[in-house]
Amino acid sequence: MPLKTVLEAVREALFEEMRRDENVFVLGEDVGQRGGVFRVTEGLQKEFGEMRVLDTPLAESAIAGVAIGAAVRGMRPVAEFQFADFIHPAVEQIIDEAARFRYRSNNTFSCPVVFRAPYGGGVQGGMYHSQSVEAMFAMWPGLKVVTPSFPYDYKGLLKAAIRDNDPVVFFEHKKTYSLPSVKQEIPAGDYIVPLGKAKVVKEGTNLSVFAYGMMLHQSLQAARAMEQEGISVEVVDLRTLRPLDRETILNSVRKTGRAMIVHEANLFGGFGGEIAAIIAEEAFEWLDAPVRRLAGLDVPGMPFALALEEEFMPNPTKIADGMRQLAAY
Amino acid sequence: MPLKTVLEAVREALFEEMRRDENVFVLGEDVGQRGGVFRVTEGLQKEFGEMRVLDTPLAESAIAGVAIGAAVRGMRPVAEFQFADFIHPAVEQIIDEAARFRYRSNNTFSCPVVFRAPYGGGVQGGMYHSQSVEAMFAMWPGLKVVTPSFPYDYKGLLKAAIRDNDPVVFFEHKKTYSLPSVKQEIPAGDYIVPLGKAKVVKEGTNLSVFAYGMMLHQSLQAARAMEQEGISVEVVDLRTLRPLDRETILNSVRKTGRAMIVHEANLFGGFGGEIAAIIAEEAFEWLDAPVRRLAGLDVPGMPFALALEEEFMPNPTKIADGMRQLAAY
Amino acid sequence: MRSTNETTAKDRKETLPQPAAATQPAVSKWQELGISKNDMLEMYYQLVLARTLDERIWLLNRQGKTAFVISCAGQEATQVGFAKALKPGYDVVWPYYRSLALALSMGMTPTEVMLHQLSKAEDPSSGGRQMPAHFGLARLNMVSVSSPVATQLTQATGSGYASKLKGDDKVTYTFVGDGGTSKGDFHEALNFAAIHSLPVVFVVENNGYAISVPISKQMHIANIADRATAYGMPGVVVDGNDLLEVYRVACDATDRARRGDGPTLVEAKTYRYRPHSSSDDDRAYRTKEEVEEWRLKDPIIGFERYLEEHGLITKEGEQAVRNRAKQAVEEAQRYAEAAPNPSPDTIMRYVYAEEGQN
Amino acid sequence: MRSTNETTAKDRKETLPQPAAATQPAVSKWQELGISKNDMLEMYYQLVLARTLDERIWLLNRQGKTAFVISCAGQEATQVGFAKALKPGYDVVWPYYRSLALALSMGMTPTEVMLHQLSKAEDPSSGGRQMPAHFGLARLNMVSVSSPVATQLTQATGSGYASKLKGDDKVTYTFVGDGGTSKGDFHEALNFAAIHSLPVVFVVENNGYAISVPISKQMHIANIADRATAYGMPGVVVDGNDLLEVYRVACDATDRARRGDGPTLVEAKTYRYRPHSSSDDDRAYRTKEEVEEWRLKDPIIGFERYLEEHGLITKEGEQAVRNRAKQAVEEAQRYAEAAPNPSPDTIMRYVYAEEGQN
Ligand SMILES: Cc1ncc(C[n+]2csc(CCOP(=O)(O)OP(=O)(O)O)c2C)c(N)n1
Ligand SMILES: Cc1ncc(C[n+]2csc(CCOP(=O)(O)OP(=O)(O)O)c2C)c(N)n1
Ligand SMILES: [Mg+2]
Ligand SMILES: [Mg+2]
Repeated sequence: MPLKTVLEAVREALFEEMRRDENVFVLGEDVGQRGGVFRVTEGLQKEFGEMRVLDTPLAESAIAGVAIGAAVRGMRPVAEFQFADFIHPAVEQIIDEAARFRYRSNNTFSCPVVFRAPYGGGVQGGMYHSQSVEAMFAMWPGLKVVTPSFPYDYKGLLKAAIRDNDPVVFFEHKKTYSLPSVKQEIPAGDYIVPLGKAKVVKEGTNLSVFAYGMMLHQSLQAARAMEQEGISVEVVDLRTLRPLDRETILNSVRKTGRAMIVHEANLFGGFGGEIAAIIAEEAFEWLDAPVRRLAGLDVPGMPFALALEEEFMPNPTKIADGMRQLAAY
Repeated sequence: MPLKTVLEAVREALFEEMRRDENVFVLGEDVGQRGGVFRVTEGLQKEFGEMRVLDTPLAESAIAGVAIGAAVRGMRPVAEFQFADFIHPAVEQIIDEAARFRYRSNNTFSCPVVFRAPYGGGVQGGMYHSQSVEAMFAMWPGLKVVTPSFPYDYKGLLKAAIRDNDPVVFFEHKKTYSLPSVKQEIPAGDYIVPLGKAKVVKEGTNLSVFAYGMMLHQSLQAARAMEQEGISVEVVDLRTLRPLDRETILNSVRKTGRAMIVHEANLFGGFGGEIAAIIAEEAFEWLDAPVRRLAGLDVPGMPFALALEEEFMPNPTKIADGMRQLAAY
Repeated sequence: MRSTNETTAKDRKETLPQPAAATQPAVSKWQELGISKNDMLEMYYQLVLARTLDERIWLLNRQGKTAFVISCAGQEATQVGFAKALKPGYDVVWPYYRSLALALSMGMTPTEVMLHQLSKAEDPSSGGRQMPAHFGLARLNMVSVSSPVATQLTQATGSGYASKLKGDDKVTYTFVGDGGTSKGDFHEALNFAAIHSLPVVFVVENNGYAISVPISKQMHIANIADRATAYGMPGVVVDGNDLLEVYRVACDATDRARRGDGPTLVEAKTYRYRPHSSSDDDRAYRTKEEVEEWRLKDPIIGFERYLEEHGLITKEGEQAVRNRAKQAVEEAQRYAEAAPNPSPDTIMRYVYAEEGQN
Repeated sequence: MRSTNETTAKDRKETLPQPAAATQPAVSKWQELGISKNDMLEMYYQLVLARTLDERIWLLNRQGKTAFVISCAGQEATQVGFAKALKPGYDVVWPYYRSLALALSMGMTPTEVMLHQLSKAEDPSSGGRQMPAHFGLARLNMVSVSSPVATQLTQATGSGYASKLKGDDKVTYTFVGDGGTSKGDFHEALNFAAIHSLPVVFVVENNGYAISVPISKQMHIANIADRATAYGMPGVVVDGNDLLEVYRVACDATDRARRGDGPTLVEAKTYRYRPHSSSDDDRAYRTKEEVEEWRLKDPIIGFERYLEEHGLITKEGEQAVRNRAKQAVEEAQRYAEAAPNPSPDTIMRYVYAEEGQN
């Protein structure tokens, strides 16, 4: 099996799902002729035509609304927001409409739509091309929110998202799109990774780290380095933020007694708070140390200048420091 | 001093600030001739005219954008969203624009605007007139987020918000607007309650409760009832969610050893997670019991039918139960 | 209702004379439009039923039996006219909270409306979860209404796009108030629909106010329909109180959409008689005189007069229709009042699909 | 620059002949527009400077010295024409990321641009916090640019409203691409500005594409300016590559706004020569031939020819201007390259006002 990048995994899932089900279609800015600004949708329009791979006007609320309307009619739209930063104009459609169709109609209407959005920084994207906005969506019942880390999961989870009967916000960390170190062997054919399941990607006994996206990879790197220092770190790839796999999280903390959460989004009000709160409430008796969060700095957007961007970001060194401190507590 | 309602306190702050500073102006749907759908702005247009009390078209993104543009020009706009539920179309303007002007321009531009929004339920407003969306804004650096509970604070904090040099989202719990039990004596003249300071509204020794808005009042009621059962509950009115007064929160928990957070917004991903995470991390050594969160149910909006609305909501009985359990832990 | 509509819609193209014929004095307008006498009377019944039901709901509100009312009184002709032009259960409708008369004439029963109004477990629109007037009925392809204004517009566009992808000839209709046209969604939806020539009919029920805000503070133009030129689609102004004119315009827009010629923007000028909702007091922003003036143009009285003048109904016939409506409303109320409230146990259901469901 | 502009703006009404006079052969257009020879040459310099600086920046990008470029090449005439019609530092400008030529001709120095492009601590637009081309300069009332498209439009409307509240006669200008006109903000901003007759000039730089999406997939109309009728304001199409025409239109819109007659929508038809940005590859969506065709209409060459034909410049004069621009760019680069990067210590500053600050 050839090694594939995250980007190839996402693209493969789209190709396969569009072939499998003619109700699946893709829409967004520049997704057609251009193949997406990241080239994720490259080749799709050639195979499936302009109707099923639709270049939209620059209008995010319409991208969401049109996708929702088509989903209510039984289609399976996959709407792309060019950057997660630009999903904001569609917030009303996503949280008031997509997330509520089933509940508000007492199960007589549903809205099986996927919203894809490249997120995250470390690519000198500056204040408006680096945002991690997962917490803003994970807080809404009715939505599912997916943040894979590995190519295998990107493909399997995107397929699951497209087949899911409820709306899914699918975040793709743009820095990992083509990162060679993140490549993985993935099967060419059909497989599903179920939504809502976290995965222990490295077992350990001294402390547990919970992460997703780029930070999962950096945590893993730090965790491996810790081995040499005799600190055994368990790393859990959350994969889905909503529904959150509480069981896997709590099992891990109950085993190690120490928990650390890493994300790139800024700390205060970020998704880490929810995980920390769950652990603090439900694994209280097992905790040997305070639950620690490591996250992006609390500034209004990741700055552009390299020196500032680096300062903003968690990284393997900062994560390793955190691990040491936590293990030593 | 006469007893005043929350609504009267907000209105009084607006009158006084508009008299004090001619740069202050009010805009929103129905705020002028109609005096607001809740009558908060009643009488303003008569005194200050149509220009300074402006009925806008139904266009929330424009309400925010126009306010921001005027603020950048040195005005002090107070923009009203008719219901917090309808702030969503303005999310891009509020978090990408207002919150970032100062930071992105390295302090050469600023955006002193206040966004007011009535939030919360228990008024049979149904799925779209009951939302508590504070977590969605409290997570963004650059914004300040205020959620008062008492008339005195509503007036003093709104004045502070208007005079603040940065953007403030000011949430008003609509159920408390005219609630007789929430009336308070407040001075007619000028005073300020500083942003960013929580307040211990009832001292206690067995456990600490953190809340705001309607839930603060219900927590207080439950806390008083607990006295008869010999449980001494400290109640902290958070007042401002961002910047959050960590000191007051941590002091209280370090004293009581037990913490409970109550909010009306749904639990998962709600603001309670942030408070719980802070306590779990920084008061770990002092905790005698898990940090407990009590919140609205995780459904996509508060249902309309009374029986369902009641089921959704925390209330003094449920809060009292929580207190008992926590005290007994 | 449904079969009548379908026949009409099918036969329309053949039976409808060309516009020029409209000046021929020998044929009355209703005949010219290809409406049967029965259908004329049925439309009259729908107007009366909507008004009767609406009034009863206000009464229930005053009696404390229902917490919230928002009403279509004054706007019935626009809604009944469009309902007659579309095929309920085949075409797709994205209504709004003032679409009571539309819902009824599409085939929602008064009992279904009452169950919704009283937030009963059996409420087919929302199981008591939504505010009253947030209609939705799957069997009619009438999509669940939400409260945020104008969100339905891009969704209707998406429905039109779905039809194009599926290759069906369904027409999608969506309804919005004048206020809703100020929101960005209006722009984004119409633009998108025009680009792809989608089979969508956008209907603006211009009742002169967005709650208290009059048109003059909402826009600097005389006709909302003129905005159609900004998208490259036809825009039509119609007297929303003139049922037959509405029907004519609705048929034209429908035909255009069904033929694949693309979307139309229709502006129906009308008025609401009631305050914005039971929470509103309209005396703060409009005069009694203004309301009275519009009351003189009541679409129901206008249609009654037309029926009389054309010998289609007698005074006794009218009374019979009113009685029929009253009886339907009373039965609906009786049934709905006796129906059980939603059980608190159900609150967590349907956040997501249950095992094995769509 | 500033004082020149102010004089022109003040004198314009008196010196400008009425449209009919435009056909008089005796007076050339530049004289008719009341532009001095010096100003003609200064505008030429600004065109050349913008292009020279832009080209240098692309070079720096290829050399790995700057991570991101987004350029105004091809659109300079539109921007220089508007800059000439407004009063920098008095009027208020909400630009966008393609506004390099505008910024320069308003008075931003090449060094300030370079400091921004290289994300240095001294970068006056953002202190290195924003991507390049996110201009902003307080002393010029040129407001900080963000990346989300079209958010500036309602803000400019708010600025116009501020002027009305303050009773000043400042005009607010805002610039946006064709792509940005599809977003709801466009609709909401223009509608609001029209209702209140605000002194705002909305300028659309229509370069035919929103990244890869051509106009035909963005809208179903021929001219974006036609959208003005949907709001009740004048809409003007202008050849964006014709500096003098742009200036004429900009003056008209400015006068109208300054007089209190309200907003104008101007659509300048133009083209970008470069890919959307340094991250783009335009060969995926447009042909070399198309780019070449537009290269023939290069606004700088066009203006050069005009200057020559009217005896305002010689070939040597042109070379001197080019040299001057090159020198300015080189100095700017030298200074900026040597300037320090932002210190990581500063990252937490200015999230909120610091003690005692505004
Ligand atoms: C996005 C949004 N903003 C505000 C509101 C509050 N609101 C409900 S109806 C309404 C006025 C709507 O007026 P119009 O569109 O003319 O419809 P009408 O009620 O007159 O039929 C307003 C402001 C809302 N429901 N949604
Ligand atoms: C709200 C939003 N959506 C998407 C983007 C990504 N994006 C940046 S520029 C652009 C195209 C803009 O085209 P246009 O408005 O025509 O301006 P041009 O670049 O052609 O001058 C897009 C889609 C963005 N910055 N903001
Ligand atoms: Mg209206
Ligand atoms: Mg463009």
